[in-house]
Amino acid sequence: MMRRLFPRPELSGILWGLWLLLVNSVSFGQILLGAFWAWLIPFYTHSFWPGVMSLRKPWLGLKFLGVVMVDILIANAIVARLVLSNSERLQPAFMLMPLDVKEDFTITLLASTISLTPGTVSADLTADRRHLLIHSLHVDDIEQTIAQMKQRYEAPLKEMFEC
Amino acid sequence: MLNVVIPIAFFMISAALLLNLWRLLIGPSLPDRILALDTMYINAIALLVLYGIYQQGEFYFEAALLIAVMGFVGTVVLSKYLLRGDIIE
Amino acid sequence: MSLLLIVLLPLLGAVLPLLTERFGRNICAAVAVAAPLISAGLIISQLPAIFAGDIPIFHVPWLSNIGLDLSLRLDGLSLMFGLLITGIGLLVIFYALYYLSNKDSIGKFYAILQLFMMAMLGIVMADNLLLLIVFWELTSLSSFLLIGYWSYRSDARKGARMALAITGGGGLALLAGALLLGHMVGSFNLSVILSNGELIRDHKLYPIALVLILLGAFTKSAQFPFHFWLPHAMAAPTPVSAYLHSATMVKAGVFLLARLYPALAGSEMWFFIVTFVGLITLVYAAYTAMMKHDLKGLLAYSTISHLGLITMLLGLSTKLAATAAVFHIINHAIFKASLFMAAGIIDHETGTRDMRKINGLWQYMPQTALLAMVAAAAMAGVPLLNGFLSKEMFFNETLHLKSLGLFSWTVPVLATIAGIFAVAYSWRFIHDVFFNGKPVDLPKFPPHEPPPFMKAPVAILVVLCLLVGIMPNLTVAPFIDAASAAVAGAELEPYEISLWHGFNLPLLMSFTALAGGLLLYSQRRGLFAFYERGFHLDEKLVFEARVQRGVRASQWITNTLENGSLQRYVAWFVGFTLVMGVVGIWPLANMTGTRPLMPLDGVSVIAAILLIAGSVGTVLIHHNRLASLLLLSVVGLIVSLIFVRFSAPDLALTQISVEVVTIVLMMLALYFLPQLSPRQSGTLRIIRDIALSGAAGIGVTVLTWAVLTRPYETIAGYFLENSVSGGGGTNVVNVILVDFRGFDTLGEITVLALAAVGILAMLRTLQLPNTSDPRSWAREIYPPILAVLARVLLPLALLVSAYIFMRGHNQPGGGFIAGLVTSVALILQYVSSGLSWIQERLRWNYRSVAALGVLIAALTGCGAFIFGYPFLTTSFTHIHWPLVGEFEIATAMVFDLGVYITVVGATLLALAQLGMLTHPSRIKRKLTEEIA
Amino acid sequence: MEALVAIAIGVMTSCAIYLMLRARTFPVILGLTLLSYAVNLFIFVMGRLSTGNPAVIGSGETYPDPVPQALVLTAIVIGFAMTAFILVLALRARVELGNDHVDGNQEGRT
Amino acid sequence: MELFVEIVVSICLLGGAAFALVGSIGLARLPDFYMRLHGPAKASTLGVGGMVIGSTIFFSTRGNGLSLHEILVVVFLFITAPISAHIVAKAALHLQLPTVARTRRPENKS
Amino acid sequence: MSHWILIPILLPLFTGLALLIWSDRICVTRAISATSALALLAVDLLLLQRAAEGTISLYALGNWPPPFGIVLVLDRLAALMLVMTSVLALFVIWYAACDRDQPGDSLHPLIHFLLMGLNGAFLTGDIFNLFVFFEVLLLSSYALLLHGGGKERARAGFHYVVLNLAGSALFLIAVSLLYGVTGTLNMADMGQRIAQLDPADRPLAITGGLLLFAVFGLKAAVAPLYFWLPSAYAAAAGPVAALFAVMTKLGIYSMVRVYSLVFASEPGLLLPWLWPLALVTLAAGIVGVLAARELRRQVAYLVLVSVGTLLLGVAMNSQQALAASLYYLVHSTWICAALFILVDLMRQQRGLLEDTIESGPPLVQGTILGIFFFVACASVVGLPPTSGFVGKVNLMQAVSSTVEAVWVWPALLISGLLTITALSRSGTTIFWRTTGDVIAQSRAGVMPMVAVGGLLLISIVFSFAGDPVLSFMSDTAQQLADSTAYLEASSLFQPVERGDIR
Ligand code: NA
Ligand code: NA
Repeated sequence: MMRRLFPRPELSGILWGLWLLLVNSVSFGQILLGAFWAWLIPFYTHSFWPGVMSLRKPWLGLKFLGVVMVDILIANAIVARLVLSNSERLQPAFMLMPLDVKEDFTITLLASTISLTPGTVSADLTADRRHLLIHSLHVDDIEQTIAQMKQRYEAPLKEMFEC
Repeated sequence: MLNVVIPIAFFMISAALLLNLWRLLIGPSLPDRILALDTMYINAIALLVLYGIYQQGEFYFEAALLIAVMGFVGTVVLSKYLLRGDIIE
Repeated sequence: MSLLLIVLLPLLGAVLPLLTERFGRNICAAVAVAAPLISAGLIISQLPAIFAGDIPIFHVPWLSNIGLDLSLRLDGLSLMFGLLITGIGLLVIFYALYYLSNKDSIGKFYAILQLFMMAMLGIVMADNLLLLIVFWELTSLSSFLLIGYWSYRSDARKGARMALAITGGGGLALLAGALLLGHMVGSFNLSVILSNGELIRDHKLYPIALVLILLGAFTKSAQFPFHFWLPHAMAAPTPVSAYLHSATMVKAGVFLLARLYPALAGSEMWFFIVTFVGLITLVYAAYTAMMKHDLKGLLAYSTISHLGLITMLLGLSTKLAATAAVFHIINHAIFKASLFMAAGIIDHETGTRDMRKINGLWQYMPQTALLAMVAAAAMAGVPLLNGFLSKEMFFNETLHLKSLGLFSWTVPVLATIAGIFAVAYSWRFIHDVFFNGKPVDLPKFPPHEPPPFMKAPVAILVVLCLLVGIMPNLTVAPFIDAASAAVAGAELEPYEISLWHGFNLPLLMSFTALAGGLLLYSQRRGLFAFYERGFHLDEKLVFEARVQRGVRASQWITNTLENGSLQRYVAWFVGFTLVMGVVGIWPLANMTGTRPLMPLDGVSVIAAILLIAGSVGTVLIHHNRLASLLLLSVVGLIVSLIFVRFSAPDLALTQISVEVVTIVLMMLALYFLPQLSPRQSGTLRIIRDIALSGAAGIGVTVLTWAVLTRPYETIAGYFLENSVSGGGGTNVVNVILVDFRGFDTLGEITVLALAAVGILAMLRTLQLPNTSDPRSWAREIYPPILAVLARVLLPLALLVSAYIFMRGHNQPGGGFIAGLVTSVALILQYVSSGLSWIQERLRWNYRSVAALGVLIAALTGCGAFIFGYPFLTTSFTHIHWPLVGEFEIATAMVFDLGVYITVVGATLLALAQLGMLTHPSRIKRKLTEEIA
Repeated sequence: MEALVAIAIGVMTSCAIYLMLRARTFPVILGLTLLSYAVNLFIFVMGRLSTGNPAVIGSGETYPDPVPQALVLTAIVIGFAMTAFILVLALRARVELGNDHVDGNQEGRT
Repeated sequence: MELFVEIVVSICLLGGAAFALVGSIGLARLPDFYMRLHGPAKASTLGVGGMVIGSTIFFSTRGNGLSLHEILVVVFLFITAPISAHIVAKAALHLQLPTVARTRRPENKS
Repeated sequence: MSHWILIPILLPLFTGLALLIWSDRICVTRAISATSALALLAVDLLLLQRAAEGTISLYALGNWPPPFGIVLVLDRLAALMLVMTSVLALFVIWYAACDRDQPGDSLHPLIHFLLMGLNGAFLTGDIFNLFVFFEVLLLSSYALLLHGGGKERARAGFHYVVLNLAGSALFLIAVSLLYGVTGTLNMADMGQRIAQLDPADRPLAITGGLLLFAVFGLKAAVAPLYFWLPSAYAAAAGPVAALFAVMTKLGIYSMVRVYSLVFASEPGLLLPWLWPLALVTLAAGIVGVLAARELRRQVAYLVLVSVGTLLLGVAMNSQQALAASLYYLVHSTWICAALFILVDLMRQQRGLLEDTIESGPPLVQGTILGIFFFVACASVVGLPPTSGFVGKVNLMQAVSSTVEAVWVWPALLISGLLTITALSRSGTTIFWRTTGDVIAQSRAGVMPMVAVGGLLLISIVFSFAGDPVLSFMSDTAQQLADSTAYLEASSLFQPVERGDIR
């Protein structure tokens, strides 16, 4: 019964929070209204969410988020330097990263993280979903970069969602 | 202080927009142009936020939010067109 | 009332034959006879009154606003014509029964004939000039049908068309003339018009009116140079010729001259035009009649000639001439009808009308021959026959002509020459047909006498010829008196119709004509040879050729103007608009108004640069369609930024959302269109286009500047004041949309739903051609990373949508934008996960959804009815709930919900329907992949 | 500022009309879309230019004229409907006629 | 407004604007498509992020209470920007856009 | 306040929506559609009766008083146009229901939406609302034009749509320009404000008026803006073409309405233009009638001829001429519609030849169709006893006392003569110059015949019982010439008292 009324409790929670954020208010009325939407929208759209996974380890998630945010700042500083420097000296490369994560949702998170962080953009996913093609603006050692990304991003993601 | 900073920021964003336009006009490839347009959308958001501070009004949030949504959808659809031609199939 | 019956009975008679045709020809004819018989009886019943000088009048107001009343009169002239029309009509009905073959529909024939009869009676009895014209045109129309009765014959069709064009055209001229007359005297009532002759003749418009009316009369009566349609009308069945082209329709022209005689005659202009047109027609047609080998052709030209004679008499403008004209109208009708009927018998029995083949019929059909010979003698003007009497009156009148001074002698001479030819062609009709050796190659041989009933009408008419010719005073004199009184006034000059006036000049002319005619006929071979050497037009061919040339010229013009090029049409539109704009703005003295200007800032300049670059760039790279689409998006983006810049966040939100949906639509369509537009325009074309578009741009710039620099007073203050108190919302733009001008919005969402319906209708039946798609496409249909994100975004977007919807009344937002956001979120699902994926989850009939949205909005509007308020009157209330606080419930929100639903339904309908289109090669590949 | 706005609208109109005078359906539709942008701006500025606060009661002392804004919204929606319709029509015409000419060039070319 | 807040806001704005500009410079001057992709994907997004944080601070300290909803724009951008980059890159790969010669490639992928 | 005025807009709207939502069975669709059309006619007649008394009724939507809210205004002209349209619609729907509404299920709803747009345009007293209703009816007309699909419809449809979109853009420019100058949208109010405008600024308002002329001229198919018409009408399906007979008249209506109300203070605004344009339009129409190779195209050009004729009347700028024009407007609408339906019927009986003006097989029902064709042609040419004659005579009389008669009369008469020539050619070719055997299975039933016959009968009744009609037209023209009554009705209008619900 609860499951049918609230097919996606975590989604409902997020939506509730987002509503309050949107309306910039925590008045009782808005809390009530937010709750209404948080119930209504998942109720009608949960069938659109087949592949979305649940977060198993929230604390790990928070830690991961922190890491990524710091990395983003660093990434941008690096990119800024690279962009403004003499582009002749850049050493771009396509790298093929083998994937341990299996689910589309996790792969998506991984690909997004990689794109947001230092000098790399995930450009393609092979049809068998076993490799991610990554373009790097400037890289010296491809193998080492891949290994670093797997350890820094893929491992926690796998742990959070797929274990 | 802000009345110095804001014009400078305006100037920088404007310059960014002009650079986007430049890329959009010269291409050379369609993905380049799509990318330029996408960037233009993002810079437009920056411009709006800046304008909001400048005008001290909060009416620009929704526009910024929608530009973000629409810019994304536009980029996706354009890229899908290049990939598959038929964007809805 | 009986006057109305006289006219309308034949109309009834037009219907009955059609209904009774199935019961056999005889019954049909019997029924057909009834109406004219009663009409004739009714006319005769009025005889005593009319001979006593009364004029029965029937008057019912009809279209008084245009001066057209149902007024009928039965004066002497009407009486005479009425009897001719009904009497000869009866004989023709009788005759046609035996003339028309079983293959011809006799019911149809009688129907049209009686329709015509009604029209003819209407003409002669109308007491209102416009009513006369109504009937006049009806004769043109019904005669068109009669001439074209044998519609399978080319000459019948062409003859009918020509007759209609000439007489119909003349009718239009007559209409103009009649309107002028009415304008002069202030009434279309004939009694008024006829009694205002002097006023009319002195009016400055008289010459124009006269010419126009004469055009009508001359075309109808086949006067030179409009005579040529009549011989070609002989393609009609002979009963039609006998009726229309001798006794009635062609007489309508001279009737009109006689009818309007009191109003129009008496001027020099009348005299010269009418007399000379009549004279020329008389002589020319008599000469031509002689040369025709076709029996009916001879009779046709003879008819033209006699009409010329009557016309000329009316032109002479003396009272005696008018009397002679009236008399000759009767005589000609009688002998010519009988001659046509005789000719019809001959044609019927021999299968040809060519007098070179028809010879010596005396031996085969002596009774017919006798009848025809008497009638022909009457036509020639042989004494003791009716034609002689009126012709002699005519000769007499020509001698009294003094207006031409020294040249007055030419008229009687020409009249005599015409008389000679008349005798010659009459004699030819007798000699060439009934004697002159043996028949040559007759299609039907041997000919024999027709059934007695077919001869009877001829016989009756011939007897009339004799009766009138021998004892005119006992037969026609009262009718002539009455008729000429109606034409030329009651107090007639004393005259006497008698066989013998003693030896005088007219008698000499008559005998000169008789002797000369016989002499001329004896020299016919030389004459025919002379005629053949001359130049002859087949007027029918000339007419058709002219029409053809006109048609071809028209086709050339049309094809040149309307070359199917949208570019040209748009250019015309732009050009026209430019002219209008320039004409309007030119007198503006000060381009710049008094309003203080807003200072310029750097960001705005940059935005303008982007905007202009985007626009110009779209044009410059429009050959690369996708790229130009991208530049167009820049324009859209900047426009929405401009809206923000100048305090219109609602517009910005709408613009940016619409923009993306439009781009999606464009790409959906672009996939099936060529990707490139080849460069095709020539330099000149480009220069023209730049000039046009540049001018338009300058125009818009000037207008914008002129308005922006001027102050104005606006109704906006009312909206700002009443938005909160009356509309219940602080976002005035939204309150205008859903309340102050909610009706606009209702229309607008109707348009949106309609567009979707139209798109659905267009796409549902679209069959894509089965061609291969040469482009190479990625194999992966739904990139998984995109699909995941799109699914994650859906509830978020819906939340944003709800947010925008809820706040619309008080803050920027509203149902329309919310609907677009929802749509965009769903479009993203379509793009990333595919149609079938959505269809499994959303089983909506989008068309019904769109319609439902409009329905909700409209029903919300109707809700106000319950409380006695007009449509779309909104209501709102503030509710206090403990803890929750105060919140507002407004009907406008329900209206806005309708908008939202419409937008979602319509947008998704368009997109899903377009998306469903798939290149045929794709379906094939998909199938093979699934199998593999 | 007024001059800048006027010129920008003028240029947009020019470009739009130039595109509408092209020989193929797609550029014509681009032109129509561009024209509707220009027209929307034109309607909008007929309420004169104003900076600062939108026409939301309570957001400031003076407000811009909200009427043209409402008109523009209606015009945008109608323009959107029309664009969608004509796009599909262009598609339909292309399939039915085998080409996308609008210059009266009948058959033969694609 | 306190000077401290003003300084923080100024830094955010200038930093954000700088990043946005850098992203666009990258887009304009880097030699091949894949390299140009990096600017917008990261720098511009972060640029907007910086400015939005500045804006949030600015509006939250003006006495009308906390105003956090601008953050949503940033969140949204950060979610979508990598995907945009990804899908455009896919398109570029499909079209086989050229790279600068020195770009290294994995052996089994063209 | 009575809600009746609203019915001509709401009834078609609800009918259309209902047909869209519940569109399962075609016979139900037809029944609903026809019933609604009949009801609409009844309501319109009621409104006509009310308007004929001379009162001008206002209806304030949303209970907002003019000039702020949108008002519907029912005067004689509006009522006349409503009745004319609903009579036409009834016959068209009747004819469409004779299985001419296939394929698809959208013809009937679209017709009703078109009616909604037309009626809205006739009733509204607000110039922007006029634009909105124009769009409603235009979009319906686009979809209707394309009904049935095919090459010609696609080609003509695209041209029609693009030109009308350009027209709509111009409409917006003109309306917003007028707003920018006067600050109002209510037509009566706008007229008053223009009259009080500083003379220095007046050219701006006049420019708006002249730009509107281009818009209305495009809809009315005035030369040189008529190029869309022949192909569009010739390509449209039979019922659609018949319905479209009213479309050009809408342009004329709009001119009459806007220039008599909004630009009442500038009476000579259009005169220098109407004259020559009317003559050129007439000439273009005649040339087209002569040139046409298909009947439908010929009838389409006849529509153009009627536009030219009407404009001549409007250009005369006199009450009498306007009254005459109004009569002619109604007559020509109905008769052109009858011709389109008739030609559609004839086309079905001629096999592959369709409506080309060439010798072909005899028509199965040649006699009855021939009679109809004959009567219709007589009416369209202006021969008695049809309404065409009354219309033409009336028009000619209206100018008889002016100098312009020198132009108008010959134009009318020569156009009549040339039309006779052309139509007699096509009629004799199709009905008389026949070869081969009839196509027996193409026989039409009684119902479609009734549709044509009914319209023709109305044309004849319209002429025989024309006197009250002519008087009504005269009153209408008088009401239009003097806009004070309209303005008074507008200024004295009071919204419904607000009770406790607000
Ligand atoms: Na002979
Ligand atoms: Na598709």
